[in-house]
Amino acid sequence: MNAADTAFVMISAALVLLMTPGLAIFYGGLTRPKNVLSTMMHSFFLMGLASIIWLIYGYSLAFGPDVGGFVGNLAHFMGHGVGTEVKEGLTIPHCVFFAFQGMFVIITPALISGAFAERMRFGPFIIFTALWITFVYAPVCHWIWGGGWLAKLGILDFAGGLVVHLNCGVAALVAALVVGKRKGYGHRSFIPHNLTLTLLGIGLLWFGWFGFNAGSRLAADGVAGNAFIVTHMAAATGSLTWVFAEWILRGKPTTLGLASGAVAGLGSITPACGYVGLEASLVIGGIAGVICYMAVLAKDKLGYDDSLDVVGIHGVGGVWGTFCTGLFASKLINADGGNGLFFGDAHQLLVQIIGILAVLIYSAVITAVLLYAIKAVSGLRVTAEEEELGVDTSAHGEVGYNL
Amino acid sequence: MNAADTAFVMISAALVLLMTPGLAIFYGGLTRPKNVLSTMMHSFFLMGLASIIWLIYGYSLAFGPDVGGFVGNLAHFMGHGVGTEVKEGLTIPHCVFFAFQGMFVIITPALISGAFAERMRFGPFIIFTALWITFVYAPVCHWIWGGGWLAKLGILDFAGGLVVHLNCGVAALVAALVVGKRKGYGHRSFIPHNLTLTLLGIGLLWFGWFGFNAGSRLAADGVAGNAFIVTHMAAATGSLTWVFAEWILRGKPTTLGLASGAVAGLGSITPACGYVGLEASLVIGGIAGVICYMAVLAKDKLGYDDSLDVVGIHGVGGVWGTFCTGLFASKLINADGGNGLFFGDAHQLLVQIIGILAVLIYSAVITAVLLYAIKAVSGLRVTAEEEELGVDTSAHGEVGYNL
Amino acid sequence: MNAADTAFVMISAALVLLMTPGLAIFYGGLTRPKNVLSTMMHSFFLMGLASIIWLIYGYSLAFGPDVGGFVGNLAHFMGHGVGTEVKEGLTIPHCVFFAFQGMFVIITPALISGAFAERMRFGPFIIFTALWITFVYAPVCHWIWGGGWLAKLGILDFAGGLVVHLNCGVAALVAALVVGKRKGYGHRSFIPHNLTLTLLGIGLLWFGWFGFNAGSRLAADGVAGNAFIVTHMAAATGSLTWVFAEWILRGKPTTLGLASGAVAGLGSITPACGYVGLEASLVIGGIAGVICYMAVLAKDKLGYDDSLDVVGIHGVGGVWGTFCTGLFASKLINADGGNGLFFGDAHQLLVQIIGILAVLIYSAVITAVLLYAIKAVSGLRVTAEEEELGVDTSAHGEVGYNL
Amino acid sequence: MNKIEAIIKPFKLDDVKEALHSLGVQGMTVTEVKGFGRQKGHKEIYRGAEYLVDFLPKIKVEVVVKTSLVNQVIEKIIAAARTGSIGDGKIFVTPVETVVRIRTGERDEDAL
Amino acid sequence: MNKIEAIIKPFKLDDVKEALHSLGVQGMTVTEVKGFGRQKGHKEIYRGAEYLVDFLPKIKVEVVVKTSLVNQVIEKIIAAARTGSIGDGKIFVTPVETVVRIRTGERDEDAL
Amino acid sequence: MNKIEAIIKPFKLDDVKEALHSLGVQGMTVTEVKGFGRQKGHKEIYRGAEYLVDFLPKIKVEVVVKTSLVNQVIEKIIAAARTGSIGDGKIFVTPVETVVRIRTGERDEDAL
Ligand SMILES: Nc1ncnc2c1ncn2[C@@H]1O[C@H](COP(=O)(O)OP(=O)(O)O)[C@@H](O)[C@H]1O
Ligand SMILES: Nc1ncnc2c1ncn2[C@@H]1O[C@H](COP(=O)(O)OP(=O)(O)O)[C@@H](O)[C@H]1O
Ligand SMILES: Nc1ncnc2c1ncn2[C@@H]1O[C@H](COP(=O)(O)OP(=O)(O)O)[C@@H](O)[C@H]1O
Repeated sequence: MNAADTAFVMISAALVLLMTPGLAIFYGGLTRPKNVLSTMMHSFFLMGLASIIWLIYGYSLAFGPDVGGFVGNLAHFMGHGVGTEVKEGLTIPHCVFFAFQGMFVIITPALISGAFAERMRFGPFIIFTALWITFVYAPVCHWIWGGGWLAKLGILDFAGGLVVHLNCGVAALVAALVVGKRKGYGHRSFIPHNLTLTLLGIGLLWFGWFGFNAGSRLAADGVAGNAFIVTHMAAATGSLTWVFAEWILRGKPTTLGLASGAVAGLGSITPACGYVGLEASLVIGGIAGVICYMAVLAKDKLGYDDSLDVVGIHGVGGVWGTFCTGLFASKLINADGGNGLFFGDAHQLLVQIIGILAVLIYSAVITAVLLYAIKAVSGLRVTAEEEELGVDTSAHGEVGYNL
Repeated sequence: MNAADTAFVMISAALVLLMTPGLAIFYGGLTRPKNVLSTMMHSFFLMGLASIIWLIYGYSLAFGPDVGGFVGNLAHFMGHGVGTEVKEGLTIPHCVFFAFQGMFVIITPALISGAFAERMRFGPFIIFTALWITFVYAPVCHWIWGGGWLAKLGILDFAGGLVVHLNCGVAALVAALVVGKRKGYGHRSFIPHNLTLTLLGIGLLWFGWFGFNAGSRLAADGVAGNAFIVTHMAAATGSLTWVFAEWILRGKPTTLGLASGAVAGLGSITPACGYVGLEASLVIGGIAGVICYMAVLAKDKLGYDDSLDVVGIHGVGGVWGTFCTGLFASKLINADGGNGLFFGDAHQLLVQIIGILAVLIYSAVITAVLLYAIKAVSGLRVTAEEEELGVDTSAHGEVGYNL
Repeated sequence: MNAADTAFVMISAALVLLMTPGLAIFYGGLTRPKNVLSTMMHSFFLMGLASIIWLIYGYSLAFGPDVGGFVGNLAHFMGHGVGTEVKEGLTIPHCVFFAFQGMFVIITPALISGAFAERMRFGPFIIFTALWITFVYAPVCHWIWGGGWLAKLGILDFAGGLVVHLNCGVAALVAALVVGKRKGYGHRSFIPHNLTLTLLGIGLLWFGWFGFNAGSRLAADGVAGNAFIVTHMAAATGSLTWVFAEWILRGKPTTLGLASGAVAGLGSITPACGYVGLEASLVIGGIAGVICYMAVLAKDKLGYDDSLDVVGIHGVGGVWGTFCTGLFASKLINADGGNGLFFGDAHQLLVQIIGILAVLIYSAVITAVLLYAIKAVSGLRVTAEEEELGVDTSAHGEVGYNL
Repeated sequence: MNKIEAIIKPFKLDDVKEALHSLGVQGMTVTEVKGFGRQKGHKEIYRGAEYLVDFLPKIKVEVVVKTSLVNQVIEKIIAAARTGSIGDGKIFVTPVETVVRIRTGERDEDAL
Repeated sequence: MNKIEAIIKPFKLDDVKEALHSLGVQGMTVTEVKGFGRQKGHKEIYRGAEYLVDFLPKIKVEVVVKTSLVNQVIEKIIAAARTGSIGDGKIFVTPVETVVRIRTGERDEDAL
Repeated sequence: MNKIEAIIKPFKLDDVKEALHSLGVQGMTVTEVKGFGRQKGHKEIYRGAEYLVDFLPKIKVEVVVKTSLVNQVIEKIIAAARTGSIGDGKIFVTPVETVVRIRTGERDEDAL
């Protein structure tokens, strides 16, 4: 066991955990005040729910011994075999690996919840995310990180461009379509109620993302250091390009644009961060800031109500970053990785594209099946009256502010 | 010296420090807006006061050479002997151990302050906490962690179920009784003024608690990893069971219930985290969520005004977790620990019960003596007028919000 | 390569990054609500802008091969040579050193922005900070940490008393004078709009400062441990002395005083923390709390409008701490450091004074030149109408709160 | 001249504004208020305690018009603010003796 | 009909509500306001600066009733809102010409 | 007696307060409101969406005085609140039938 790696991964896991509260306030600030708590509740509740599922069987489905390249078996049911001894192939205790990965299963469905904020019923939300973790997150995670078929193909996804970002972005699109628009969407105004929360949220997300990306190396070495700095640079570039793009198009540079661009940069660099160098990070992050902004602008034309822009930012960013990994990856950065097209290996790009399509289709189909099934059985939305009153009060019997 | 352990404990100490601001906003969000600053001031002021006491003599009383099993002597007065060299028996510099432990002496009295929020005078608060650290915290810490009589008996308290949680919970009960109810308690409504603060607070607390619990191993190893993951799981389970309990009893799952349940789970696992495994963490955290909720409900019947439920959550959680350590501890998890009843050693449970009773009685008696003495000399409460106007303005000449 | 040091410096870098969002909300809470976002934007925008400058040429100017003791050359243009291999003379990857130092170049100009909050135009702000990083931050950093002339003289500045605090404080003074007072300054009231933000901000700053100061050791050892604990103690003492000073002078202890005193203590200990012991930290922090408070009180008499008191707190604190390093530094604490006057070396104090004067004069002159040049070309301030309406709306098209 | 005060449901504000605008009304003043009435409130739950919150968020729109317009304004407001469910709110009409425009000092109908 | 406007201390709102309710008053509208009057303000201190804050938080309760009820309502409000110390507030009574219930279009006393 | 309601620009509140004070007016009540009028609003931008915000923050000052003071009060308010640019606001004067001081039960002019 390597104590330094163990320390590093534990602290990284703590940083990733903090991203979920960070996301909760990021999202919370963007809703109307009558829905701030219900929106935050989605994220916070998953800190409980997803963790318990992870312990009972989620980890085993994702990282248990491979079954047909598709999913893990139940060898680690209830944490069986996840102890203080070093995990094979690593230098850290198995339980630390379990903990680190256990933070990713929280934030991925939490990200989706931005798509149906302000109108989803709480019961169906619980059912949906429990099923989604089981039937989407765990298998996709297995394919890529658990030794499944995409791993065998040689896919590169350092910290979750596919597993986390594209996956949640696609699910968010389906959810926005199936759950439907918020009442008044298109003619009433949906203005963020507290951007100080959102800005603090991006601060915590950016901070936690160092654990997410550098920690994914599972060791405190040069590759982790590289992941650290390219993550930072992609966030920096994404925040600037989004701001400048809207300054040009709309005449004003906004703080929400800055925060959104940072998330776009961070999401995009996620699959690439362990494989690409500094120049690539500028390209990946910088273009992410622009294309994610365009994707958000396009939403209005396409007409679905993805309340907090999960699709435009995480979905598009996830595709972009995964694709770029197939361009910019280099064994000079990480000998354990691969070479992208620009470093001579066109095959890697092909694998990345296969990965994108596979996750996109799988996540879209299963998410749709799950949501339609729940809709048929119990419905997904609060009533019109509850929506008008606010979900905080109607579902949770609380209000955010009594100032 | 082990650099990895040193890095781990330094970062853990930083995480524990962050818990106090986290607690401040957790508490601050729960008060009425006219008392948010005074409530936060209690915690923030202790970051100064408790630290200075710790440096001057607190550390020495707690960890100095043993005097009769009860308290340390003044060998470390003014940080004497606390330098950059490795502390005997550990792998980290003495000053790092001093710093880590110095964060616990801040948060423990900060937790108590929730009991008398919205009505305590600031001067008497300072006197009380200074005396409480001296006469309660330091000796109890010595008994358990400083080689005192409970340590000799073999008590298991990994990260402060007794030293921190039961200790502050009991003191809180006494304080709520001696200071008396808030004006209008029972007929006016005391509604949290800003639950977004409280939710962000639980986010920071949960994050920091990894340093609190895993860091208490003082080394980056498998036992620390175990402490890390069981802490997380207990928080997760506690948050869920509290929410489901109130969903059943009151018809609504609330965000404040979630946050409260997480704290209940975290407080309860604290003494146990270095000794118990994953299944035990579910039981400890899960039941904590329910019994702490019951304890909070009971408060209304018992009729004392513990403003922010320190007794129901930390007091009850501390007892429950310490007791469970006597049931679930296992040398398979931590060879340096002990075996609980379920692992064959009934004696350990007995020791745990002795520990609970000793801390409970000692903390209650000395806290009562201190508070009655201060009450006699200077009074404890703001005037009725000051209370009506709000303590922020009357004591601190500030208001929280000018929106 | 040392994995423990690498882990420690990466996490420290993440902590320093977090200080900028922490500063943003610290500052944001102190403005009027119509300017909260524009104030936060200054800090957040620098997370992008300063990072990109750092990558392109800033790092090279600061840490590239020395040119005449004044500045580095462009050997590291675009991150050239900054890879995963260990940096010469250190135990960590070059890219990790680059990342750690890259966080300091963000927060230093972000600190300045407090001086011209609520009235600066955004475009000129960008130009100014870009030039300031280039012509002030990078060279001063080179003088002291990059092997420049002050380093050769033997200056002691462990974590940035000169490079960060005095430097930004002097620039802030010049900026407050050149930009001019806020409309109505002196007769209207400028009351903080949300002190809960400011308190949370000091919590995050205090937390992040451990990475700033202890991380500046670039290794997880006893000296880092010493830096950690003296940082904590100086913050503690500064917060207490400021509060008691205002309690005596104005009759009330305030939360803003506590937060300000903590920053004063933290800023003052910054240059000293790797060289001085615990007693010195009490003196440095404790006196800082009082003299920075006096400096803030003096502002009203001197009549410049340094909106958020950068001069009084960081400028004065930076001078004080750097001076004290020349008094209290001791090779017993850090054999790589020096001895101050009280440990027998008057020469060290002289060097410190030279450093103070050099940075003070250089930063003042260049900042003035830059600001007057920009003022001449494009103006610095928003129009009177925009100022009345609020910079959030007029410059960014957003409002902070819609509660 | 008269002041017409309408207490309406918050989400009806835009509709009422449009309606008044279409009548040629050039100005109005809006206040966030809390209303107590036949519309029942909701329960809030904070840890142990349950509270019945019977003050509901409402918007008060105040518009001063010349007396001849009063009935039209009332009709328009009703048309815009009505949902048909309890709690739609009330309109109160009170007399106004004088109106002054601060900028110009104009008085009464000229000032509207 | 008349509108009765009472400016009261914030913590007296529940008592006033109960009192009006006991009179059979079915509705009222409440606004958070700041009052300036004989009751002295307080000092606030922010770093260097001291400010005298002389606007104090108050609650305005507005209730429209038929004229015959006005005196009873005034009595009840006084009984509920009085603490005897300065700053208890004021009651203003103004004439109301028309009342309309938006939901039904009912007018005047029927609309109350 | 009359109630004078002035809708003013927020940053003019202190000046108006001073002005009224100088007239011997002992009390007033202030409310944060949003005004819609000739003064144009501003654009806000949130990610994709642009909104025209045409409700601007204003302050409503209410002061009840004996009728003989009304004109003086109006003059003072105009003098204090006028900037000359659009949106300076309006003054409305309405009749008040009764005033009561809650603390003492005093009525009408004695209660002011
Ligand atoms: N007598 C009254 N005086 C002042 N405001 C009233 C009065 N009655 C009702 N209101 C206001 O009108 C709102 C709607 O009244 P309510 O009785 O709930 O429904 P409806 O308007 O359908 O009769 C209340 O919330 C309150 O703000
Ligand atoms: N002439 C007035 N016009 C409008 N509101 C007033 C007037 N005088 C007092 N008020 C309101 O009544 C409140 C209480 O008045 P104050 O003079 O402080 O005490 P009291 O009601 O005991 O005489 C004030 O805060 C203000 O809101
Ligand atoms: N008819 C009206 N009824 C009520 N309030 C009005 C009316 N007209 C204007 N106001 C208020 O007066 C404010 C200023 O009016 P506006 O037309 O913008 O400028 P001006 O006062 O210069 O004519 C508005 O924002 C609104 O609050």
